[in-house]
Amino acid sequence: MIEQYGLNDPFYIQYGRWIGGVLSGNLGWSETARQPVSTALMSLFPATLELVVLAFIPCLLLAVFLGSRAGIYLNRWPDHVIRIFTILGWSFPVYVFGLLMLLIFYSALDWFPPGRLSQWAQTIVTSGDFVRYTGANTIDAILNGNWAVFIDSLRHLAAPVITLTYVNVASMTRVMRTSMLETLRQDYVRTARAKGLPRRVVELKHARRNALLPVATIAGMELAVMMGGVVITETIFDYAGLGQFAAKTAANLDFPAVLGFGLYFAVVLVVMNLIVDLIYPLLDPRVKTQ
Amino acid sequence: MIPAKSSTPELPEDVILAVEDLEVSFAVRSRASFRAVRGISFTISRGETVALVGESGSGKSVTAMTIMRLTEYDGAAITGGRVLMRLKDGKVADLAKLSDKRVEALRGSEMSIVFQDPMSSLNPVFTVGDQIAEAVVHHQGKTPTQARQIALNTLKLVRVPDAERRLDQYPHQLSGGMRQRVMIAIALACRPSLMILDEPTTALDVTIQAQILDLVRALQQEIGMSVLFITHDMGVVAEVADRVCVMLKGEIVETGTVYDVFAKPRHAYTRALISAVPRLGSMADKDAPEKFPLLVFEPERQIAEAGK
Amino acid sequence: ETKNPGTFVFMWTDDIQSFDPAYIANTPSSYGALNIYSRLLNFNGSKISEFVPSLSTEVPSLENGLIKQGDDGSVTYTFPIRKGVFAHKVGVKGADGKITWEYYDKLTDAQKAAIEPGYGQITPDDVRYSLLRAILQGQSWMSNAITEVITAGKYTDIAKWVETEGKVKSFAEASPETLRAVYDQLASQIVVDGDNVALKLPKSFPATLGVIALPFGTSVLDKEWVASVGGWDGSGDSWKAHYRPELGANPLFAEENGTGPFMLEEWDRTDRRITLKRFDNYFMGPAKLERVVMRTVPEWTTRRLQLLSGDADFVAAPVEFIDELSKTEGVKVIDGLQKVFSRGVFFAWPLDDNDNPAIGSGKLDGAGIPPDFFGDIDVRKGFNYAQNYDALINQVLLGKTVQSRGPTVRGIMGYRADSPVYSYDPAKAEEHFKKAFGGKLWDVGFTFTAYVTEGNPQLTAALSALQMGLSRINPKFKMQIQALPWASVSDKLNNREKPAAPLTVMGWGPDYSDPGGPLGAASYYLSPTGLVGGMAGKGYRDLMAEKFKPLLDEAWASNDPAVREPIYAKLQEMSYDYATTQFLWEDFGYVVTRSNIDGYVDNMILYGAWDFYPVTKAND
Amino acid sequence: MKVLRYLARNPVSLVGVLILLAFVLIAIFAPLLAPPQSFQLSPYDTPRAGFLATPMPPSSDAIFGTTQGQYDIFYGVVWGTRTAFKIGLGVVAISVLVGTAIGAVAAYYGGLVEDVLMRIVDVFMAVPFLIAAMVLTALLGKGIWPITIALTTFGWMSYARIVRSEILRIREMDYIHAARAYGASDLRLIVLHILPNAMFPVLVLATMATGSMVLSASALSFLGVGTEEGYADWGQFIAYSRNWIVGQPGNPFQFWYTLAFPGAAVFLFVLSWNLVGDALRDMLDPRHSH
Amino acid sequence: MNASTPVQQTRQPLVEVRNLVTRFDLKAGLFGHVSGRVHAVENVSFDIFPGETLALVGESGCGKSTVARSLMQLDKPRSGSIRFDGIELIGAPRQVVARFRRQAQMVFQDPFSSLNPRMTIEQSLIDPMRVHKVGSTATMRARAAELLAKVELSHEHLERYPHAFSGGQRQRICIARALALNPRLIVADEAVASLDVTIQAQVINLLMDLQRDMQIALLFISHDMAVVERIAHRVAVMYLGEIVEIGDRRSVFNNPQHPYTRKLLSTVPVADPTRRPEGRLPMSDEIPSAMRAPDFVPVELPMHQISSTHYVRQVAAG
Ligand SMILES: Nc1ncnc2c1ncn2[C@@H]1O[C@H](COP(=O)(O)OP(=O)(O)OP(=O)(O)O)[C@@H](O)[C@H]1O
Ligand SMILES: Nc1ncnc2c1ncn2[C@@H]1O[C@H](COP(=O)(O)OP(=O)(O)OP(=O)(O)O)[C@@H](O)[C@H]1O
Ligand SMILES: [Mg+2]
Ligand SMILES: [Mg+2]
Repeated sequence: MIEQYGLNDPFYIQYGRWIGGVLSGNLGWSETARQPVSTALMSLFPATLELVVLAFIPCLLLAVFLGSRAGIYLNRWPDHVIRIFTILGWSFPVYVFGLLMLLIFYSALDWFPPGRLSQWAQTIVTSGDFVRYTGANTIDAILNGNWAVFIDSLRHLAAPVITLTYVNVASMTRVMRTSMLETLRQDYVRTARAKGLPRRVVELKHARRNALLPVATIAGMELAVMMGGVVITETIFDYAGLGQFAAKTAANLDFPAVLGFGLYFAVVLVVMNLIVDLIYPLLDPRVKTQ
Repeated sequence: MIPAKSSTPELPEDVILAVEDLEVSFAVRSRASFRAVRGISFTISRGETVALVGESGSGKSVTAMTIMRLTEYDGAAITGGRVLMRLKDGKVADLAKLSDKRVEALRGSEMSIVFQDPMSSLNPVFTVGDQIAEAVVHHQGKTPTQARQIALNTLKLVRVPDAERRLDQYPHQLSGGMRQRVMIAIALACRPSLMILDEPTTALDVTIQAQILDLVRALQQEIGMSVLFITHDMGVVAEVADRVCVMLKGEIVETGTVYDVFAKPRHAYTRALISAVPRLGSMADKDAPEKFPLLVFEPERQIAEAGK
Repeated sequence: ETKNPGTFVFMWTDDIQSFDPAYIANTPSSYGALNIYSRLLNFNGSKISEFVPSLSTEVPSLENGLIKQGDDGSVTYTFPIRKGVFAHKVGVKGADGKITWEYYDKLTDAQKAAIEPGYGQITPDDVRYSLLRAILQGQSWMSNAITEVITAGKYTDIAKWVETEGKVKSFAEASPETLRAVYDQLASQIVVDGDNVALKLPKSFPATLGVIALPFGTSVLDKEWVASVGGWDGSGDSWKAHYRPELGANPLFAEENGTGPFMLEEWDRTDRRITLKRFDNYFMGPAKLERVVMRTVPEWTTRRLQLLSGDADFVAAPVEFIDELSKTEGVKVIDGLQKVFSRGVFFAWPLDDNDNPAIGSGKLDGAGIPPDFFGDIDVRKGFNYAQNYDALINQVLLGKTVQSRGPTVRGIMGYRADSPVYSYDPAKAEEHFKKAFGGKLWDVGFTFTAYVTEGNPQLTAALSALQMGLSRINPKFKMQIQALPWASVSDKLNNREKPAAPLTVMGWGPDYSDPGGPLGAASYYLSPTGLVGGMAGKGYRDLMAEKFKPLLDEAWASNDPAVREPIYAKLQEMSYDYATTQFLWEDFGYVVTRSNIDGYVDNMILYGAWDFYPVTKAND
Repeated sequence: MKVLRYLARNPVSLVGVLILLAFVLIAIFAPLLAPPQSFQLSPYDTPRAGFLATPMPPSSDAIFGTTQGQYDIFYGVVWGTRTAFKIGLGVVAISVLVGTAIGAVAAYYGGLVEDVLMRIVDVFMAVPFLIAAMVLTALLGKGIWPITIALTTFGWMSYARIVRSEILRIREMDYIHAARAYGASDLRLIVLHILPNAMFPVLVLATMATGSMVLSASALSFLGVGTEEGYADWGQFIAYSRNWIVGQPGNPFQFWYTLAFPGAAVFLFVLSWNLVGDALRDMLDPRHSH
Repeated sequence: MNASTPVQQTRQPLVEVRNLVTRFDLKAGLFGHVSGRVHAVENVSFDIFPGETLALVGESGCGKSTVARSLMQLDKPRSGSIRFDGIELIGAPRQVVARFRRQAQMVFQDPFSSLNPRMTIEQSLIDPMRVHKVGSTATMRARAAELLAKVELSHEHLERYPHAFSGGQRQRICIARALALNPRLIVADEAVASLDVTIQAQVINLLMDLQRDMQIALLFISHDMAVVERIAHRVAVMYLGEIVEIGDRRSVFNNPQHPYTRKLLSTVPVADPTRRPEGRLPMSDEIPSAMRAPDFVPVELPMHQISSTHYVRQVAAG
């Protein structure tokens, strides 16, 4: 009995076959997932989307909060603290952070287990009575009115969400801080002050509103990158999503799957760009009339 | 010329603002602090236009911003002197010593400022109307509807054509001259008793500059407020000012009525300045171009003069 | 408190490839077939050469007359087929005469009465169909083993048979007539005789029952159901269309209708989770477990924490953790399970000398090795004396197993605990290295690259130990180690005239207890046509053909174990004398579960595959 | 001078510079700090003190202890410094060269060439970085060259973008017009006037990227496509600690040394580059100069 | 059409610009189709004689810089002719352009962006000489010091970087760089606009000195009529890409013909408090834009001669 099995065709032959398939709407067969690539991507997408969105929202809010704080208190202690916090996050290997999270929150405290659901919840979800509307556990649990499953899925999401948030908040905070510094230097902020508006109004209404503009673009990109880059987090927390899948297919050189994933990522980028383009005029009236 | 110093803030009846021995330094905490304004004094009376002139970097803007108490945002601090201002209720306040909260309440309502560059001084994401009304809502506690009406009236006051429509436009939809008018409208909205204009026309085209100057003059006649007009263009000074303060390296080297300063400049620097001013028509009877009859200003001589 | 009572949560790192028993060939995949399907015979617990009835009500033997030897040397195995066995799903005839497939467990008595005969009911015809299907599908070598049984080793797979029969180069060129002819011959050897199925072998094939009991192609399917889901209908003319199906296009890939104790409830391939549900009407009585959830979790820390918290009932664990786990409360470790699997370092010669980075300069000049480097027996012996077996067994394997003594391991015929083995002996190694290549080798040294499949720290450690031993014997002996994906390693060995890898560390194991025959341990290693022979180069094959093959043939020709055993023991010794391979250690098994899990039966020849039927999960 | 003054005012940046300096010294003096043994094939092959899988705590033989497989952690950390510099600087240097060349060519030729090159940049940008790097490393095999190539292949785009936009910006500066007016050739313009001015943002980006590339390389090792077994590489050593991060029940930090030393090395290395990059950006930012 | 009449007919003009047209296409949409066109320079003709200053005045965006840039071969004109020393430059081979570039230099408005921040003053001054390979490094360095002296800066400044200088000093360095190759033509595009009045006067005096000494022809671009009055021999007034009035300085200032010239003159603040203007000409706020639809065909209005040296364009009806 041979331990492993599977000799692959040369890459270029697989690629040619794949291109042919894509043109006819077929992304090919994933050896790793043992199913068509498109099916695999589609069934994993809700999980990753759920994770990323849940991480992205606090990430964005935190980045905006911390970044504007740092900008306002430039070179004073809040700025230093935030700067150190972000630079630490920036320099910390994700997997170390993730494993530490696992150590603390699962091993020691038994709060946030790995995986997507506990077995009992999994049994409920797979049973015929539970309708899989979206594939995202939290939303499906709400739609099915099953609070136990909802809580359980949140518990499973907590650790990866915290990890993702911490790792990604650094870069966005930096952008926000730079942007805030930039805006605080703008003449219109001076105008707002000269009008006698209170400090908070000046900083939060006039400065932050404008500082959000570059952040919107970056955040769109960041979200897209997160959608394609949650590889390590998902691997560590045994969270069956696209990142874990992509990592596995990449290591196995499962080309149809890897190429399919690349295609998916490109689509995400395009869609994110589109969304940013749609949101941007709401934030910046200068864009609308162009 | 300079009112006697007194420990309790007092001002002669007709004086709106008195700057006394004002000293402003940058980066005060580090060793290399820089004194941008070095003990200047001047007054502005009710309805008067005082021009502050001087070369670039002489401290004109810092003076203006300090009166508004805005320099502290750039890391500067008032290291000496007083800025006395007569408020609308008749009381006299020392702006240099007020708490931030008090100053916030005075900015825009008692005194206001118009900056040089109308392109960047308006917030691009809010409508013109909002930006004018904002201060009104804030200082006078008006409802948004009332504030909008005031904003509209102010826009009309600064001769913005088609004011109703402009109210809901964003700054980028306006031309440079229009924007500067909007800036003036913002400054005027709460009818302050003092308006500071920091080189309001430098960024504008010559033809537009003339309109803004006309506007300022007209407004002053209509509302009767005091104006501190900062410029380095002696031509502009000649057109708008009642009195002139000439600044050099953070100090005021000469103060006088506009007629005196132009006709009989006393300080060497002022003389050098006036000699360098191109005057339209001065060449009307010359065939070939001629160099400026420059008086060279040498700092040493000025120091010697000051010592006399 | 017990988490998930009644559900056995099984966390491993492997994955099931397909649920078609005829398709699969590896141990992890066999977990599906083993638990979902049943075969004619089962292994008797952990015994690898004893069988118990399953779908066959008796185990054929010479004594009970179910094995009959013909005068022409042919042998017939007869299996009486159990009656009244139903599959998980049965065809129920509705009022409109249409047949629908329903879960047998859910049927009312009235519906049971409406079951269309043969539809989901296991008949001798289904057994015959299943064996034919496995042979004709030709996909997996585990199914091809049945072909070897039926032809008594003449053909290793159906394609060979067709090619020989039709005298064509490849299977694809075969005419319909040839295909039909092969089918007919085959069909004449697997016959239904009343309630029995008989296999007619042209010659003796000692491993027959062992193959029949393996949980692969011998698993019994319901012919009607397979046909109803688009599989082969049993016709001798249409089988080509079902030869070597695409994995995903195979109708049995993710669907099953077995007769085993468990049913496939869900297979979430993206979540890599398989849920098995108890089949209440299993013919041997329902299993104790209600559900089995098999989840692939690659990260050890995650698996471990889940075991400790009781979220997992079984986890695949790295060996270095078992001592610690055995001391952990709530965790049970069954340790020291034997395996018939051994690990070795394979020498190959002559090597590919055409643009082969592994052999450096390709000359005996210190910067490389000549292509026939390992053709020199002193080199091989030197290498074998340079390996630190004790260190490996004590440190890498924590003393839980023994050094491998050759192709035949404990439990396999011909194994003798006192056969000679190599040990780490720098002096002896030096002696042999000095003899090799007329002493030149010792002076100039060598440099080459050895390969190992990546992600395997134990095998890497074996090379690492060898590397250290070599360079300590002579600093000029430089063996580089390179870890590659299996496909690349395989590429350097398989399907080429000369292997490119001078030295490869790998593992092999037999599939039945007899070391002889096409799939036996001895053949694997010591036959010119064995798998190792196929990889280790012509030099190796020549050595095998000359010295080993005659003995192998002699043993296989005999039905008498008493004749065969000494020959196999001799072969084992010869593998030492000729230093054919660096035999490292015998693999061993261990099982880490929660303490409330009982009933695991380890069977070596099944490679410890979990039969969930006897497993129980107690409630604390 | 200016640099020293900046550092005196920014102790955090000073710390960054000192850490980086320390790493440089460690890299230089690696043969003295951790002398390779005579029978090692390469100094990067970490010596092992046996084959036991369970790590051993620090002792006089192995002052940082040994990791899984008895690889000497101290040795790995010391020589891993060289590996980190090789990968970080190698990836960044090649990326900067490639990116600058492409960005410069695009900006210089404009038109179709620019369109094509920038579309290529876009395409590479739309590739999920880590997954693509994984695939390429898996294809090329283990080792620091494959890692370097993979990280470079998918990491040069930002330099191309920044160089292009800087060139387009600088091209409109009057000193360029002046130089063109006095007859400077295009090559002279680019090499002498444009590139030196365009390189500073690149420098900042490159400095920050050096750290993050080392992080990415270690992530590759973590995901199983890094360096050869036993190669002195921090990522590999962290990967070895993966199974040991969580100690035995009751003693969760039992194997702290397996993660602490290589983890700290990666973290400090990345941190120091980030701090230096941050400082560089501050220094080069005209708004920060007084 | 000959719009320009030389001051001294006897001499040959150094620069002859005829019917210069420069337009910029505005591209829009995915495929970059031309959605509009900026008629930056329309049909501009003028001459400059050696030692003469021609001032080009007009509002922002009227095309002054584009004229300068087209003349300096930095923008590509759509049509017209530019002759330098009698030699046609438009469509000329590289060597001709190179020779021209040695003899014509430009000074820009913004002293902060006119010097390469990464080059010392000396390197900036030497670079043009290097480009044209005049002499050894030593002679070039000597020349750089000499040039710096000419603009009244000390040779100590040679080793410094631009950021160490004030705007006025930088502008003088730019002038020194422009002088490095002994040019016969200098184009000064708003070269003094950003300077303090005192510095501005100094720089203008310097330019006039240098012009007198070296017989340089100067194209002086400005929007400040008062400055122009002092420096120019002749004046050309531009409006929406066209020269609407051109003539000898005195004639244009004392006798402005075109309404736009009058408007320009009337808006100049008079630096004399005794002569404050009372009412001014009514003016529209917006500055007209030269942006046109792609199919726009400009209407050409004829020029009228006022005097031997003074021409004015006919005012468009309505
Ligand atoms: N934020 C700041 N930090 C440090 N120094 C400053 C700052 N703002 C102004 N200065 C310095 O204060 C001095 C006075 O500047 P100020 O802006 O008042 O000059 P100005 O007379 O308004 O010049 P201009 O005509 O160019 O506007 C200058 O030397 C300037 O460098
Ligand atoms: N590269 C270009 N592409 C498109 N339009 C341009 C370009 N350069 C100049 N223009 C436009 O051409 C017109 C004339 O510009 P130009 O710079 O010559 O004006 P100017 O008179 O020098 O103005 P200013 O006084 O502001 O410098 C303007 O409308 C300008 O926007
Ligand atoms: Mg100022
Ligand atoms: Mg211009």
